[in-house]
Amino acid sequence: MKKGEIVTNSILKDEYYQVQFYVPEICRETRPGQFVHVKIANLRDRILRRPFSISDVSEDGLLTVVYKVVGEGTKVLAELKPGEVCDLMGPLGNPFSVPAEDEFPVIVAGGYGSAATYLLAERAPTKGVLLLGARSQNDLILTDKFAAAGFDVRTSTNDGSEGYKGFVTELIPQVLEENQGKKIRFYGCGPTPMLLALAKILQDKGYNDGELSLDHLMCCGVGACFACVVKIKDDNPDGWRYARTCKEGPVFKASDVYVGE
Amino acid sequence: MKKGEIVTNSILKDEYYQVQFYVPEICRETRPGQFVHVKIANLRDRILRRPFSISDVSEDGLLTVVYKVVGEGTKVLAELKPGEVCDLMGPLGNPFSVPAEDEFPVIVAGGYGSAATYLLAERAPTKGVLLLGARSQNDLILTDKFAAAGFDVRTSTNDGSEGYKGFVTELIPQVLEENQGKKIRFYGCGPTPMLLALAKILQDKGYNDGELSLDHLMCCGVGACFACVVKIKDDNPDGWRYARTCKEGPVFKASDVYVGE
Amino acid sequence: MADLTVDLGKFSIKNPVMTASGTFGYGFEYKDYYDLDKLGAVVVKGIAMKPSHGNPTPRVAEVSSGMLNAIGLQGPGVDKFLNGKEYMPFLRTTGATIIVNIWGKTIDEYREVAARLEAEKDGIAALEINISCPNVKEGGVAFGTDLKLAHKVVSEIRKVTSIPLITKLSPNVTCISDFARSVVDAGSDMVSLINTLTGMAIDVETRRPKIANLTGGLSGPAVKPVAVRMVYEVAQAVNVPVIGMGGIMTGLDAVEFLLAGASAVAVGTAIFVDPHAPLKVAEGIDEYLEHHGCKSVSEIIGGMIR
Amino acid sequence: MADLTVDLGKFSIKNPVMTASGTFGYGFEYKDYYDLDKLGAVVVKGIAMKPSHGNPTPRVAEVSSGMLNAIGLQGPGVDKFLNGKEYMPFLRTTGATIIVNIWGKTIDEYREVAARLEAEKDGIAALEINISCPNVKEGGVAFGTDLKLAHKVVSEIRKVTSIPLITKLSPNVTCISDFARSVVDAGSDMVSLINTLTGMAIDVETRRPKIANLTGGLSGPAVKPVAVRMVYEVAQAVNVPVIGMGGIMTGLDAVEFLLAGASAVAVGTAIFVDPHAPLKVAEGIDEYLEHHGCKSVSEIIGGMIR
Ligand SMILES: Cc1cc2nc3c(=O)[nH]c(=O)nc-3n(C[C@H](O)[C@H](O)[C@H](O)COP(=O)(O)OP(=O)(O)OC[C@H]3O[C@@H](n4cnc5c(N)ncnc54)[C@H](O)[C@@H]3O)c2cc1C
Ligand SMILES: Cc1cc2nc3c(=O)[nH]c(=O)nc-3n(C[C@H](O)[C@H](O)[C@H](O)COP(=O)(O)OP(=O)(O)OC[C@H]3O[C@@H](n4cnc5c(N)ncnc54)[C@H](O)[C@@H]3O)c2cc1C
Ligand SMILES: Cc1cc2nc3c(=O)[nH]c(=O)nc-3n(C[C@H](O)[C@H](O)[C@H](O)COP(=O)(O)O)c2cc1C
Ligand SMILES: Cc1cc2nc3c(=O)[nH]c(=O)nc-3n(C[C@H](O)[C@H](O)[C@H](O)COP(=O)(O)O)c2cc1C
Ligand code: FES
Ligand code: FES
Repeated sequence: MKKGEIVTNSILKDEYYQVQFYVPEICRETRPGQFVHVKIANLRDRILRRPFSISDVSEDGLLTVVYKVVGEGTKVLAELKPGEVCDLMGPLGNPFSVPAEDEFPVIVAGGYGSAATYLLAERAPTKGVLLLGARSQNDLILTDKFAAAGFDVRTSTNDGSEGYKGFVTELIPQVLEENQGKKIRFYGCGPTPMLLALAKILQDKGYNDGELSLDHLMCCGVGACFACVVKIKDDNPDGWRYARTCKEGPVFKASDVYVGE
Repeated sequence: MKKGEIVTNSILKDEYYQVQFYVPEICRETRPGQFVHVKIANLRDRILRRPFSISDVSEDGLLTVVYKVVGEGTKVLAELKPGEVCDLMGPLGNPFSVPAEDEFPVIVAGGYGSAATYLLAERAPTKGVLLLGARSQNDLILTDKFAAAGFDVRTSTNDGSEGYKGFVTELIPQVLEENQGKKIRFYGCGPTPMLLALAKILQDKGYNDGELSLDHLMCCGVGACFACVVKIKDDNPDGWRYARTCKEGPVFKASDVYVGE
Repeated sequence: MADLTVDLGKFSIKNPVMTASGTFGYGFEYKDYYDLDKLGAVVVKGIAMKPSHGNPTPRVAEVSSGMLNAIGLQGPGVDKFLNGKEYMPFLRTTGATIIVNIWGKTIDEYREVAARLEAEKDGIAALEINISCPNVKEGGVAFGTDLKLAHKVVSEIRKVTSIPLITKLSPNVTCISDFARSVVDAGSDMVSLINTLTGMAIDVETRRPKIANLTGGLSGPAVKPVAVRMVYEVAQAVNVPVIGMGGIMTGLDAVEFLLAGASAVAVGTAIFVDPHAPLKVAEGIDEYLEHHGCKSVSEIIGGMIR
Repeated sequence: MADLTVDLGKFSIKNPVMTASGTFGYGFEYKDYYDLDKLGAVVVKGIAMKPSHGNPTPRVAEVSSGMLNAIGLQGPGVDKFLNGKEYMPFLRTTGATIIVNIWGKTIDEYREVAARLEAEKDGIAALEINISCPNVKEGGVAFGTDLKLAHKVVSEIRKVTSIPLITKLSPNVTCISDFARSVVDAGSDMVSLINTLTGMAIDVETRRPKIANLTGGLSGPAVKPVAVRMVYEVAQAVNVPVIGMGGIMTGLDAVEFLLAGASAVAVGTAIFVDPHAPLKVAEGIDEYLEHHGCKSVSEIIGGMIR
């Protein structure tokens, strides 16, 4: 556990906020796709920690989290002022594998998925494509940051308020066509239904080295409580087992994700 | 209920703090000996209100409470900054009767009892004596304020660190002697054992118009829950009944206080 | 505004939010805060045949997200309740729906107090039989944790009164639905739950119990999950209206109880935090209904989707 | 520093603070946080004969001062537990006192898993029999809420093992002392309590239960008053060591349980807030003892003054 002093905390866009904690120890160890488990200060009668992907880390010890205000905890977090301190556990979880130089990364993200994959994009030696989907324009975040990192950003929204109107996975065929011959490697992070659809596509097309960040309601964050499980393929009679996303994930191989019922 | 914005909140002496709320509506109605029931902002998992005597009110709407940090609630209250807001119910409870011009008030107080009786001293047309007792010097508060209001202040401490060494009630005989011939009226506020001792003295000596502020752990503050009861004389076979200090008190006639087992 | 009226079979109430017995005194204490007829119903503190001192102090202790209490049913007794001006005579003037919570130390006492109220029942909408108060030595919880006694108390009361009966169930049992079925079988027109969970707190400095009575009843948000679960179980088990309570602080808390199958709710501990809580809870329910396009509160009762 | 050693009859532990089953995994998950032998004991998550998927998700929901869980006893099964390197083989290397929590769907399964562990009992200080998990459909809580079944499970296990037995009691009963007496009579060397209180929460937006399993077990500070009360009742009722738990977050919380009669305590939900919680609780007990001039923790066990 590390005490993380808040250095900045402000609106990023609409309901999305960005907070920076000063925690050099965590920053040093962070790999893309990992998360921190945060005990939000001043939470009244709520005792559990909240998990947030590490969106960025800086050399001078600032760890950035991008979060959407959805409930009690994030509401209180959004009210915290610089100087206030939260307790952070991390970096936790299995990271994404940073692509090799000859690999062309295609990141498929939804919701806060862009925050969870930014560090991956930044550290990728070859810059690729970000396919970012959301319900509507308000939920498309960090596109500028990805563009600045050299990624080709394409967006989709369910309501058509920005970019392609439809599901983000529908943008994949064109990317494949444009980048024929390249060693494409897929990464995904977003809502579970989107990731299951993506896993199916990748499994069908044989992109077995693809990596997906799956998560679920968390409690301990370290593998002890079995709250956070998702179905992962297994050779038992059922064909699947529940794997802990906090410890065995959140990043899983696309080929391991169980896409059946 | 009134929203009370904190205007000042700072250490008075040692573990005692003084907070001022801006609540003109309550100030206007307050009579000496009444209290406010405060929902302290930012209390984590504690939901009940805390009762505090109104120590002073000003014409420009400032209500002063003097409090000792004893537990979770008062600890959090001591951390609140000007601009933060608490919810106040009040003024609540039966007030002291302000003495008549020909009455010579003798206030016997212990602990925060001086805070609870200050407004009475201020409004008394004839200034009398304050007998203030405490465990030790650190707990003797507001003596200057009483002196400035024209009261003759005499102190006692259990450990002899200031004033007379012993119980405050032991100072009474001398005051009686010095003020023979005056129409002495007693007022008391402090820990229950002290008040029971005082009640016994007053009942024995026939000071039936004496008034004592008795209190107990409170919950609703308005007479609905029966949490806050003390024994008051009654003509039932037991000789006593439980009376609600928040509603029927906190100020009771000294002659009504049941001093038996 | 949605239609908040709730039909409780024997009578209707104008909105589903009552005060929980013991937390609103006899109504009189809150008369200057708002008109009592704005409430779904006023449920008064427990009334017995005789006046009663109640328990020694301290009677309450604060705990995480709640409180313990062992008031011990201090009260004026039924005669004073019927005649004292701040009790029933006052309540009759308010126009509010009045529910009288009753208790006794023996089955005879329960029956007698019910009979006395039957004789002067003008203005009394229902009796709530408290067989579940954990804080009185004799009677009380013994009736609420013994199936046969629970049945007996209710059927004896049923014999002497035609006033609608609500039986208030104890959560300190292995299977609360058994109790619900039993008291309905004995003639109870409704059930209410939960009363408090028996708990204890110790002052580590003095090493003494924080409640003079040793144990006290836990109420407030801490008990809400247990209360919602029990209301759900009971609503599945019996065909009479269920009045749900336990930790309701907001309109959305109340909605949870309604979705679980309660026809009405009561607000208790929240009143100590904010005397207006029952009215705010009713407003919160209304907002929820509007937001979800419901015309009437009855649309969501038992509406949980499995 | 005071003497924190606690004598549990069949064995001693170096301090009175254990981890509560199901909240500390198999110890392995926390090995990088501190040396496990600093704990009074490590109580592992429930082990059954067969591997088990556990319940569908969502399995947890946060509530006021606590949480609901219905993990449903996901686990590796006893073979993997005995042989998989991150389970018992790892635990044997830590030097910690290890208590293995067990469960089954039938009495046979309980007996079989106990027999398997008996056969490889090296490094196992005790078995904790979970007859009280409210989150598995078959078995589990049925045993914990039925006096005869509770007795039967424990006496069958007693026949096949000499490992000290701790029976973990359910709080979802009318009289927990009856269960304590019954399992002690059946051969249990100790009892532990409380397991979780059955509760429910509903998402008012989706109108669905927040826990896929419908109900879940309530734990955390919200249950502490109920837990302290039950520990007190049980400590009065039986003459074996009582292990108390339910909402312990600090050393002073633990002291309440010790004063109520617990010989040791377990810390559960608090571990999710702070993995170091069990160690901090032990330190807090030590500070309390020093502050009160006690040389040994045994001086305060059952030390509540009435
Ligand atoms: C590995 C991981 C990484 C995440 N990264 C981000 C991120 O970068 N940005 C972001 O905005 N959100 C992220 N989330 C989701 C974030 O944890 C939740 O939005 C947050 O916990 C909601 O807390 P709350 O108190 O506002 O909501 P409430 O609904 O009041 O929370 C109640 C409880 O449910 C849990 N909870 C609620 N929603 C979720 C959820 N979607 N996932 C997990 N737990 C939830 C809370 O932690 C808390 O225990 C991540 C979740 C996981 C598991
Ligand atoms: C009518 C009245 C007037 C008071 N006036 C003052 C005053 O002017 N200055 C002052 O310092 N104190 C006063 N007190 C005492 C004050 O209410 C308590 O010190 C305060 O509630 C402690 O809260 P806490 O959260 O810090 O303590 P905790 O011990 O954490 O509180 C736990 C619970 O116990 C209650 N409680 C604890 N101690 C007392 C107590 N002595 N009296 C009543 N309730 C208590 C709290 O309200 C809370 O519900 C007064 C009490 C009453 C009844
Ligand atoms: C101080 C207090 C006194 C109570 N007195 C009674 C009572 O006299 N009769 C009764 O049936 N219930 C009594 N109760 C129980 C409440 O009516 C209610 O069932 C319980 O508090 C749960 O609701 P809540 O969490 O909203 O308070 C009392 C509760 C409290 C807190
Ligand atoms: C997530 C979770 C999983 C649990 N799993 C088990 C279990 O496998 N076996 C068991 O006997 N108790 C289990 N429990 C109950 C705890 O061991 C403990 O009895 C209960 O949580 C009360 O303690 P606490 O309030 O400190 O958490 C579990 C509790 C939680 C919160
Ligand atoms: S959150 Fe506890 S195992 Fe993942
Ligand atoms: S505090 Fe409720 S009656 Fe006095």
